[in-house]
Amino acid sequence: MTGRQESHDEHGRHRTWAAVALVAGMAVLLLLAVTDLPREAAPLPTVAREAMTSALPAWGSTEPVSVVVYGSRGFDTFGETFLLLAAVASVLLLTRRRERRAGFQGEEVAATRERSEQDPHPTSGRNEREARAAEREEEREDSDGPDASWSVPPRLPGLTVVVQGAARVLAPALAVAGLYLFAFGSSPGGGFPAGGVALGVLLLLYAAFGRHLVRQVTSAAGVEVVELAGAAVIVLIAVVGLVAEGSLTANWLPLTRPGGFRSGGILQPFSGAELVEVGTGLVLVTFALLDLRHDWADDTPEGPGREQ
Amino acid sequence: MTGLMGTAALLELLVVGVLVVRLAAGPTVSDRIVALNAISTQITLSLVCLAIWADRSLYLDVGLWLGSFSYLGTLLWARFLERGLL
Amino acid sequence: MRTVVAALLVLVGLWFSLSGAVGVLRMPDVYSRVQSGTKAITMGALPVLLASAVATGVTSYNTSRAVLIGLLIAITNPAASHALVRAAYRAGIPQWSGAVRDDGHRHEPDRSR
Amino acid sequence: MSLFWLLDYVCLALLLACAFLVVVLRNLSGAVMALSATGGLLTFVFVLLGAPDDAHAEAVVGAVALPTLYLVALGKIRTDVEDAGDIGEVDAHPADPGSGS
Amino acid sequence: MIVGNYLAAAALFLLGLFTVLSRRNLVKIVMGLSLMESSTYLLLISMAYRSGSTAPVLLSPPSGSTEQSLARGNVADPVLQNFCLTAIVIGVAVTAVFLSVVVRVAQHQRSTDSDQVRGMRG
Repeated sequence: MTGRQESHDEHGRHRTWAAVALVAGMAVLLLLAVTDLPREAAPLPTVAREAMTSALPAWGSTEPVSVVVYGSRGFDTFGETFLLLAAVASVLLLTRRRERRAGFQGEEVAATRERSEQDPHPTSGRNEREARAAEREEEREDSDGPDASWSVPPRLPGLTVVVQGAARVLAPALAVAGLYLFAFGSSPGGGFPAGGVALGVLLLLYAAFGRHLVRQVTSAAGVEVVELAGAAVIVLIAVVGLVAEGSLTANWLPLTRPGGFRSGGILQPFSGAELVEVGTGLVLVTFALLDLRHDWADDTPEGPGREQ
Repeated sequence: MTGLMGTAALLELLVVGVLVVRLAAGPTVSDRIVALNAISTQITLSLVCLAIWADRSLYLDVGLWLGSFSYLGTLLWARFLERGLL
Repeated sequence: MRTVVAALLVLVGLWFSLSGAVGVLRMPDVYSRVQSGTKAITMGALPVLLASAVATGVTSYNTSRAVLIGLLIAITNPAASHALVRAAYRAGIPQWSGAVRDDGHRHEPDRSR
Repeated sequence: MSLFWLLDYVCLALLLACAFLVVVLRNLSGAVMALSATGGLLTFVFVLLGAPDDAHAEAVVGAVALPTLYLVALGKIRTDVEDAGDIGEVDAHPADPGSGS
Repeated sequence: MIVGNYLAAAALFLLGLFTVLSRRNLVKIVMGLSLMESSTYLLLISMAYRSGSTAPVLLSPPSGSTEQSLARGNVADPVLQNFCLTAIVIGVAVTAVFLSVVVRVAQHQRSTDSDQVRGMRG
């Protein structure tokens, strides 16, 4: 054991030296590149100047960053949203549970068809159906129940009453403040941080009260539908802009007095869709990782992490 | 007045320097969590002072978020510490 | 006048913050470090927030935010420290060798809650 | 040097110190905490340089999202890796004799 | 003076690169990637700064200026800040993908040591 450790250390030292050499080379490159960047005395680029001066008259919003994110560079944000969607899809794919492939796929359907061909008028259907329902229920509880894994300390539903009290005060306040962050796009904020706040509220409830409280809200099947609905709203906004104004992410909503909820035209609905997208994406990713189980049982036939 | 608040922001940041030593040295995870929580509080305070120094009340909102999220972070850490997984 | 009051409040807050940080650095074990990490740091926060309210006038936008931040810190810091100490005790982190009492075991039946 | 740059450089120094901790701490939980502290200090730099939007996003990410993801991953890994010397609650090389568990 | 920020961003990037290259623990490698992401954010925001500028938000302007004067005045670059916002969100998503890969690798190989994982290849 120690010999192996030493050889590893030897190897590690080589690796460190190689890393130092590479990092030193990179440092020289970066030093040359970084000292050549524009400094703080340079004038603002034309694009930035244009974004600053057109935010108030053309978009009716007092927040140029939101104008750039959802307005002038809306198409980029659109693409970035779908990058997020792709990341969420890959995490869900990586963390999915093993499908039950014990039998032949579609066995049940075929059996039912065959049975109905042989016996078109089943009489003992009721009992059998109840039994099957009970079995399914049991199966579901089995797979969804508390983690009966080894080496895991006993799971309590939540933390203590003090923490729960503080969470009761804080969770609604955080939720309202998150909505404010999205709704008043005239102040810094918008869909991205508000989506993060949505994750924060759910995590606060999860940490203080336990999984059962948020199980309904964070089930992948439901949240995915909401996420795709958010993506659909973004596409809809863009397509309506294309049809009505002739370009994607053109403003087709009436402008109102800046500073209010409806100021900024399409910025607000776009921001709301981003909120849904980012919030559900982060929630899906986090809770998918949280629900991830062991399911490659093949390489440890009698290992304790084996499922079923 | 404004110089006062800027100096206060700087001094609060210097307090963070003391806490980073505990973050580096803390023999157990709990020590580090204590240091991390205190660091978040100090940065929040520093942001409050900075907002007044820079004369933008918008910056106060960031301090508000940082303060509330530091609680959430500590809670998650405590949960992790208590049961070995989140 | 206002500047002097704000300066004094900031000084008080900084003193408490610094002593809290030094306490976190120098105390012998986790449980005592939490003491200074909660009480002194919270006490260091409140005067500075008060100073920020005083500096810009009590009716300004800053005051409402400062009050909000103060309330938040006053509620959450103790709760967080409570959760932390409980978790540390359960995780079996030992007390300082000079500690004279350990009342925690009396509450151990709570574990089955 | 004006107060602004003093604030900036002090914060950057702390940021680099925390980033260095991320690299050198053997205890993975400690490294995650240093990463979280890096996020907080980065939030301060963002506000200082006049980017409150990014500061909002970074505050959420640095204080909640990243630690959560890392903690979940550490919790999952801990039950699987046998030589998990540096995932545990105490440093692999106990420096303080009063802290071994 | 802002060049100090650029140098700090470069140093942060190099620290992340060093972690990725020299550490064997896969979780540490992901942390190095997070540090490199952070350095990108820092560089973008530093490049957005102009001397004496304030935030490019027209709400509640500093005393002595109006919304219009602020729009033409000395502000930080909003376009680069927007890039940074995008980068932050993508960074979290990418970190989540990396971490789920690492957890799967750890479950499969019973190790997070990159040497051992590579040794068991094929």
